[in-house]
Amino acid sequence: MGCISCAGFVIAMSETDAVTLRLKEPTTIPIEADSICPDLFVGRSQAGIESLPAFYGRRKVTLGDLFTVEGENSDQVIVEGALRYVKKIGQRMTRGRVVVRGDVGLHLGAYMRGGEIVVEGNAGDWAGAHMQGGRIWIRGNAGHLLGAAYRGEKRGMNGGVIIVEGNAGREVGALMRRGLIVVLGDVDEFAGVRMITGSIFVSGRLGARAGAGMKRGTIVAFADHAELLPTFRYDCRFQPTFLRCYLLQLHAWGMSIDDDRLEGFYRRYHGDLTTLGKGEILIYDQR
Amino acid sequence: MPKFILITGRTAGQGEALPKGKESEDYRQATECIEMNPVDRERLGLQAGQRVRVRTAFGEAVLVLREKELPEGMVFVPLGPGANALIGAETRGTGMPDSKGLEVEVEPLCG
Amino acid sequence: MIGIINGEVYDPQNGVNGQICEIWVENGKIVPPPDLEKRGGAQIIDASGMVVMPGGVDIHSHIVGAKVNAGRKFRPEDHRDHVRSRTAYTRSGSGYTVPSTFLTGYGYAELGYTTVMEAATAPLTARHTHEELEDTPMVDKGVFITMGNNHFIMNCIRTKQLEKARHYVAWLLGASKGYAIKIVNPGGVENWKWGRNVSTLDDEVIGFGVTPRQIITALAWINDELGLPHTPHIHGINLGQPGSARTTVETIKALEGRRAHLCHLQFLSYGGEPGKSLRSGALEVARAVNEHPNITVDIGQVVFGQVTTMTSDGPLQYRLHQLTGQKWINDDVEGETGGGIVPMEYKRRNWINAIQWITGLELFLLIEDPWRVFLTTDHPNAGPFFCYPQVIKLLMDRDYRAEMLEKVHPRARKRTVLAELDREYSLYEIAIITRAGTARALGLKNKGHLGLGADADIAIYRKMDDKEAMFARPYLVLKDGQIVVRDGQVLHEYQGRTLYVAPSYDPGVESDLRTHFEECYTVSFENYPVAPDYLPRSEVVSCT
Amino acid sequence: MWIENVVCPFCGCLCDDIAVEVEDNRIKSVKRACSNGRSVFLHAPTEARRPVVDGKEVDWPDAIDAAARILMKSASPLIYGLSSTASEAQRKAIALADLLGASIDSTSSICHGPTSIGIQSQGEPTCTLGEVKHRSDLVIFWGCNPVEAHMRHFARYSVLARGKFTPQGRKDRTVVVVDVRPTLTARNADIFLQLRPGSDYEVLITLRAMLKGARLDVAEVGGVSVAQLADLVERMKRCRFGVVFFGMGVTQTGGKHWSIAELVALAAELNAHTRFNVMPMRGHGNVAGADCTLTWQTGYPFAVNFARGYPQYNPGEFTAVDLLARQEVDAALIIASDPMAHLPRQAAEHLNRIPTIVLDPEMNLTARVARVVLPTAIYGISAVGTAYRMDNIPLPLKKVVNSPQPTDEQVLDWIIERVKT
Repeated sequence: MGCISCAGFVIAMSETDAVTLRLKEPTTIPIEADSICPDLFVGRSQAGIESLPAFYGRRKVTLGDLFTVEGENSDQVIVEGALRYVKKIGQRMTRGRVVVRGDVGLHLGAYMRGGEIVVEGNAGDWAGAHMQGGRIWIRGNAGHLLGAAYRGEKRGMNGGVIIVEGNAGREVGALMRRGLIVVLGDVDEFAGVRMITGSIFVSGRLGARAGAGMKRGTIVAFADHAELLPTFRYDCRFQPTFLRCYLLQLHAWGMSIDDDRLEGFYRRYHGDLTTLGKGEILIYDQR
Repeated sequence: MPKFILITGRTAGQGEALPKGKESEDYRQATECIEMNPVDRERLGLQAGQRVRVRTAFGEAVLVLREKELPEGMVFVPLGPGANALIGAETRGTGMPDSKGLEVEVEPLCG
Repeated sequence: MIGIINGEVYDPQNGVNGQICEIWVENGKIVPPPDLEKRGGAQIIDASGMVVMPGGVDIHSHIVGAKVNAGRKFRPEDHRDHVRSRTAYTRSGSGYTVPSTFLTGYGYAELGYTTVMEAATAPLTARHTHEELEDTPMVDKGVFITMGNNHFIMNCIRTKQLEKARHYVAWLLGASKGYAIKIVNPGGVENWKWGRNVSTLDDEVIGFGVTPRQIITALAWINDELGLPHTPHIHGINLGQPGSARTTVETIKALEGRRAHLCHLQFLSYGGEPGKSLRSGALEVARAVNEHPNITVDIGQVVFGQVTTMTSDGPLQYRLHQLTGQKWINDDVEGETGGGIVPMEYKRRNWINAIQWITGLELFLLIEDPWRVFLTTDHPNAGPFFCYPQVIKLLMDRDYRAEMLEKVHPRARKRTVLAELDREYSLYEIAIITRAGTARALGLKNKGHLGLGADADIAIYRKMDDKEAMFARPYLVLKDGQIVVRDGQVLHEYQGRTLYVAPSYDPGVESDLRTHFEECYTVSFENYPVAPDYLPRSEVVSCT
Repeated sequence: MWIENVVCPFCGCLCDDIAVEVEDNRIKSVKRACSNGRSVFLHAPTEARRPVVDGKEVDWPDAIDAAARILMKSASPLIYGLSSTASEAQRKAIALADLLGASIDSTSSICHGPTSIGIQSQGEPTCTLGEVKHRSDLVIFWGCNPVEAHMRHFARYSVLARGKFTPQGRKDRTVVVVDVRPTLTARNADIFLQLRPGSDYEVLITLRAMLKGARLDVAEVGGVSVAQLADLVERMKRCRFGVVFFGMGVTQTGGKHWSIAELVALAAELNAHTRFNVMPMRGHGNVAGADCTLTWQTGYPFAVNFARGYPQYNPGEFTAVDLLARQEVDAALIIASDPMAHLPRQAAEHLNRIPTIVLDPEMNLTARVARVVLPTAIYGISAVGTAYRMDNIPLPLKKVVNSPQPTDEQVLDWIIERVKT
């Protein structure tokens, strides 16, 4: 199981201290803005932040070219505007907090090691890819490959917590090594594919092929039905005590998890039998 | 409205017509068609050679119905503009759209 | 005209050992010092405090072709964090152990290397190799052609038609625009196509009734008969197995005095018993090499870190896949050869990896004649080529070596003589094992030296105590007399030549070949040879 | 005049035994080619065509100038296609993408892109087609239909081919077809497993679990009984040399690259029992070459972006369908492909909104909407070049007739020169 106690502690953000970036012009040209990272904003003046590099399509520009910047020298960051085509916000961040007001583009918080990202809208694909620590909280929907590994890599997310209040796409937590992903809505197919260890909780519909090729780790479906691969076998029906700890923590973070789920019974399946078979899928059992 | 599973793919006719040009009559004939098994066809009251409207969540196309040995509940459309009107552009992080296995509706073309 | 003055020159081929002398260059060649009048117009490079050597010549590296490219394709994780941006003069690219072609060319030049030999290409895919070589700038290059599991050759050996095999080999080298005969696990790769291997020189190749010994001796004979500039380039049997040292010594004996080059010898110099504990067999192998002046070797020194193992030795790669659980590519090539690729990491604290590291260094230090032992990492099998400076430091600096030995797994240190080997390579010897010796072994008369008429491929290094730093960043590199690298950075792209051989053969063999192609191949005889237009710049190296 | 040993550039089989009869610079007849190949040779356009800019015929320098201007003005250009051109031109296209900082993708992304992703996670035990011809006694076609798409595959390489260790051809082999419908290929099978659409992944992972001896709780998977699957596993283990050819039936349905990874894992694990290989059935004549050239120049087989000055790779991000459907590109250069005919309409429509340049021998649907049309010669018919067969064997494409058109390689060179100045 992943450790959640160290993962997220919400620090109320004082907005007066924060650096606020507002995208000047909506665009569908992809913007790579990995320089929107709290680590880089600390110790920088407003002009210093404005001169950080970014890419507008193939053109090398500065953050100041694309965003109006207010504030300086802070690891508290607010990003506003039509950000669906802005990629890599918070990539490799280790500290501070990024609040995205609206939808955001691909690779949000990839390789992140600490701090927190809150997205008030939807996030694009690959959010939290190869994440190692910290917390990503997405109020809307997440895209595909949430907390996943990039193509060809042996392991993906290696720590931290991702919470999605809406739905998430395909291959959530692919090749996950450690950490926790909670999706309150539905997830598409291949959640936890080839996961090594770690935990994925899904409140809505758990898509097909969950846990395909998983070695160890835990996938929990709070809905009382899930379609499993033939390479998982039924073990027992039980009340997992560890789950209580997790759910209480989620409660503490302000998430509403039904009490039935806290106290209830789960059917346990183990797999994937093509590999170690030490992974488990728990499906809430209403009976 | 009964739903079918749509499979798209290459056919010999489509391959042979390709070099004749996308605007050739051969290419149009080879690609703007939909194959269905006789049981389904009769159930829908359709005739081979008839034009039908085919609809998915992503788009629709008007195609000529042909009879073919296929599992019940499955229709086949050769690769081409017709098939492309029916499949979506979402690739779910793979680059590859779901070109096979979509749900489709087939109805006779009125008028 | 360029004059390099005041430099400390190491030109072992011409016996120059650190003397301060002038090197003059014109029209891509080394020329005599000009008269005073002409000197005035020349560009003078003041190499005071610097070491001047011929450009490096790598005798064994996997840089291009189907296998290398498959390795690139299936390892995006190798490339993601290892990128090079385009400049106004150079191309971009990516890759660490399996870099893209442009990066490979730049990377070699930036170490002072000006000639590189691609160590294994199946003739059926030679066209691909040459396409990649065209996109591999900066260096001169050549290709070794795998023949140790070739159906036509094995059939000739069984039916005792060695003359026919000789004509075929000559035709094949010309058709594939190859430079040398490569033998990889003779017979073993063919047997792998039935899921088997060979483990002794006298095992039978299934379906062909020949043995590894016959294949090696026949090709060594053919090599001599054709007077090829290089020797047969042999990757023996039992590579990577405990006990391979014994097979290697047997292979040396089986050659009966014929010239041969044994490549990445480290992988073939393990003691112990098959299936049991591994230990270094360097003493035994080095002794045999020392006693056989007909043999040259390169080491394939292990460098700790990430690698991509890739060889034509299909069964070996399958075994590595099973041992490591890593992803695996296999690629069997009809009628000719096979191959496999497995990513790996050599770790200091892994005792087997540590023994491999020790074995290589022991061979370097125990083989006495530097003209017969060469520096390679069998790139990218034992380490990436850009780690050569690190290996040079290990050879030149015994304190550093001792320090590194302390860091490896203690179990590996137990049964090794490495700690007792005090030998330190001199700059003169380094010049031999990285350029003069390799050029001589390859039969490249215009390379590896700075005598009159040699190709003006020159590397100038700032003399430093830290030999790794010194060799990692040359002050200047000249290719064909043009300055192409300054301070370890490529200045502009330069297209080197492809070196190949075109030995004569009896055209009568072609009628047999037509039949052979109809029976054996899925491509026609006419579409098999690589036309000269695939080589934008080339040089035919003559046979003796 | 008959020209022998011509390589047919149509599909990934690259049959190199074609004979073409040429008279007065026209192809009169074709021998040994399949109906697709014959059609390619007989319908090759030979008439001279001028470039078109904004609907008007112009001279080449003006057309190159127009193309270069579009690309230089663009903030986010896409270069796409590449599968029906020679590797020489592919290399130039990549050089141009590098120079511009463009995205570059080939039609691989909508055929065997998932195969590349699967290989990147699992590897690929494979071989050349001659190995199949000489050794295979178990040939499995999974989600592919060579009888219609690779018509001479059976005869030259797989089912019927007689080889050194398979002297009786068809009699020496067991042929299995796995598909969702009874294709013409399935009619030639000894065993046909008809799957429920979209269940390839389940069937593959079940086969692998059974190979491992795992006990399963199910009686059927994907519409196939466990007994049938057990029989297939036994045949796979017992054969002497097995091969799975797979096609878009696997790459385009649910599991996509994970299905490929499962297939590869299955084949790899079978090597503990016998020899087993897999091979993707590549469609277009040189689509395999597009993977090869992109890989050696950039490190990645498709879906490459140079915006930051170095190659980045990510299918789903830099693949043509995604870039177009999300409207992330503002200019496109299409080389030897017809995305208006072959991409989902929602993606292709974007080509209508942005300035598009087409390099193609044919007047295709994309050329109809293009701002600049650059008509080129056809590799393998009116231009020499190199193409890679589905097993990555490189073959020389011949020029059998003369064409007044320049080659893709030449045109790309002109554009590069113009962009540089």
